[in-house]
Amino acid sequence: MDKVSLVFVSHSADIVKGIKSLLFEMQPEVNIAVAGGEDDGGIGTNAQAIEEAISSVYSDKGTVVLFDLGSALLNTELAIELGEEGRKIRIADAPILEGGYSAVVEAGFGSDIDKVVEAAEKAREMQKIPQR
Amino acid sequence: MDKVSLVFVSHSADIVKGIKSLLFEMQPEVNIAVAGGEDDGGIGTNAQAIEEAISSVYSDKGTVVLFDLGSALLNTELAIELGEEGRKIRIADAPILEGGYSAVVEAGFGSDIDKVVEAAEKAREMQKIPQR
Amino acid sequence: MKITVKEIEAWLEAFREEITAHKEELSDLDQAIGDGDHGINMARGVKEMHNLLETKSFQVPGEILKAVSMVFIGKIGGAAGPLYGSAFMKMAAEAGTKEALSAEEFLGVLRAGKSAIVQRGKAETGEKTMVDVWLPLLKKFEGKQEIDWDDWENSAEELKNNTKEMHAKKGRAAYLGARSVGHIDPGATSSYYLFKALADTLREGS
Amino acid sequence: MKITVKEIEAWLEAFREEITAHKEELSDLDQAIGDGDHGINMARGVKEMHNLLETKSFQVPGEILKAVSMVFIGKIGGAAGPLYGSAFMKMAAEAGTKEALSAEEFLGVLRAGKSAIVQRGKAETGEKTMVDVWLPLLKKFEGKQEIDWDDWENSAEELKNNTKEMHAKKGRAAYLGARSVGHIDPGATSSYYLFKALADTLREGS
Ligand SMILES: Nc1ncnc2c1ncn2[C@@H]1O[C@H](COP(=O)(O)OP(=O)(O)O)[C@@H](O)[C@H]1O
Ligand SMILES: Nc1ncnc2c1ncn2[C@@H]1O[C@H](COP(=O)(O)OP(=O)(O)O)[C@@H](O)[C@H]1O
Ligand SMILES: [Mg+2]
Ligand SMILES: [Mg+2]
Ligand SMILES: [Mg+2]
Ligand SMILES: [Mg+2]
Repeated sequence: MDKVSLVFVSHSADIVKGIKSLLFEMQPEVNIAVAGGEDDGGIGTNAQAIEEAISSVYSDKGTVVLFDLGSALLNTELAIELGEEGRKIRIADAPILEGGYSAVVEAGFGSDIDKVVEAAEKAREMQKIPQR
Repeated sequence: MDKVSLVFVSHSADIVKGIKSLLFEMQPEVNIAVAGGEDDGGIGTNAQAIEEAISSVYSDKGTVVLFDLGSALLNTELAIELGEEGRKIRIADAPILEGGYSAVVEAGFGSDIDKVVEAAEKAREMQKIPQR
Repeated sequence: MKITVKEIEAWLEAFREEITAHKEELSDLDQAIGDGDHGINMARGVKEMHNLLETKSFQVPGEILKAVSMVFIGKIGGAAGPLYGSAFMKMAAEAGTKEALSAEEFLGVLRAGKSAIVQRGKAETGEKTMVDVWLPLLKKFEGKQEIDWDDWENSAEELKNNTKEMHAKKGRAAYLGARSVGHIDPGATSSYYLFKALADTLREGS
Repeated sequence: MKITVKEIEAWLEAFREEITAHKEELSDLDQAIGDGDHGINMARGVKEMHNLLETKSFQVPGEILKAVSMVFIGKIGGAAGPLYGSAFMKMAAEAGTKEALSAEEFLGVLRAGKSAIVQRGKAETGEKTMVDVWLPLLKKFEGKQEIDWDDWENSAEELKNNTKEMHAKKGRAAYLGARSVGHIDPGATSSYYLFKALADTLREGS
């Protein structure tokens, strides 16, 4: 794999399923895995599911994780600790959908992991409504 | 209705379905409607569906719309023009999920539409990963 | 030259043929700098428009333009749907209930469409969108009583080709930043086919 | 006082009883400043823990703590899952393979749990979370060879009650800003039950 991969972690399985199809249309060449909802399908996140998602798309070029809310972050950090040590995994401090969109475009260029994280985090500042 | 209502517009039906369940858990007293995907279920948005979503939850206190990407904005603006004139509808320049989360909390307090839009737009600046 | 329901129908039918013939080209252009669906989107819209034109009959140009705008809004999807939809809606309003439009009046109708696109999408020229065809083309022919349709078509083609060197600032392609340079804009291309179809229709008809 | 597998099992079983008895209280507290699931989350976790304790037998405290950490990580959910899960994981590491722990050693184990919660959640005291029980409670009893379990329980209770006047800065309640004031934190409350269960277990056993 010559591209940074992406993992989306949300409290809802539907949200990450939708994000994945949205981004696939934009850039099918970036590997994307998702973890959403608790293991009974309820609203929440699950560290083991996140770890599996990361491992399923991890490549030497690295993996960037985007998450929705605070407790998804706690479980993502825990998932990273539960998994193999020394992997290149970064969590982006970015809006999950907007950041994910910018990240998939940047990853599609073959950019390195720092650039992909930067693209995701810059999405914060992007004006969504143009002023005229 | 004594609370501002919210409408979520996304290119994906799954995304807005998930956002709605996430927010319902947090604040069941705010009316939320969604419009996601094209009318054949594909990735995209549809102005008529957006208009219907807005009308289904519109109240005199006003409705705030959150959207995912540019073309959802175009269709939302068109939807507002297609609908009844003179309604209090505002589009928030905010990340759809994070902004929506802040907006539902603010709307839950019974705040006015300006406050709800402001809460949504402030979500941009919120640090999602606390620095220690 | 008088433009009535007949000319509008012929124009829109020619537009459908152009889109259908160039569906893949449009999607390929969109693949390079967007999500690859512009051909599919436009083809879906013009197919539904064709069904409409086959099944309904219209009295005045404004009536067709209005009905087509609703089809485009409902069926094209993507960014192009609300943009073409809004354009045709404003064109219908500008055409009003007139039965026949002079060339000058018709140019006014098209300019109303252009204004709707600009108002809807907030794009300026040079931002690599369909605006880069609509705006300068209609500016060039503004006030003309007679239109040289070869000039019109060539101008439209040149304008859409000019988008190749532009750095996208609006729409999905804007996410590519500088990497959008080197690709012709798909929406500018579908708009070129709209204007080419018009030239072909009115050139023959003249 | 020596803490072995027997005491740990009794403590965790007492914790389960507290959570089960106060499931609604915990969810109601969470309803006021969160999403209303803390009681459900905790009850799910301790139920699964109970199944584990029933079906498996353990040699040393560290072994139970480790197994329970995996249950909490997998089953509690929400923010509390990774927090309690991380706490028990670090407690297991600190307990190591020792068969029996002195009171002082056991306080060290609990402090390892506290550090894990702080490291995981990045909360400081005063931010209206479970940290407001763990951190000051363990600080107060640090270095003690003998523990007055009534004092321990009362301190824990007071600490969780103190969260009422705090303005939440972490977790879902932070979204409420100043409106979070006036409600006791649910996670601080479940942690209070954890420490109350410990007092009840070791007070009786002493
Ligand atoms: N804000 C805008 N203003 C004008 N034209 C735009 C704007 N955004 C996008 N476009 C046009 O729409 C075209 C893309 O249409 P399409 O592929 O159907 O939509 P989407 O990008 O949503 O998939 C672009 O090539 C561009 O010409
Ligand atoms: N960053 C954090 N640090 C410490 N404790 C936290 C943090 N975030 C949340 N908590 C605790 O977790 C509790 C909520 O747990 P729970 O309701 O199970 O999770 P959720 O909020 O995800 O639904 C809060 O009352 C608080 O004590
Ligand atoms: Mg497209
Ligand atoms: Mg599209
Ligand atoms: Mg909760
Ligand atoms: Mg929860």
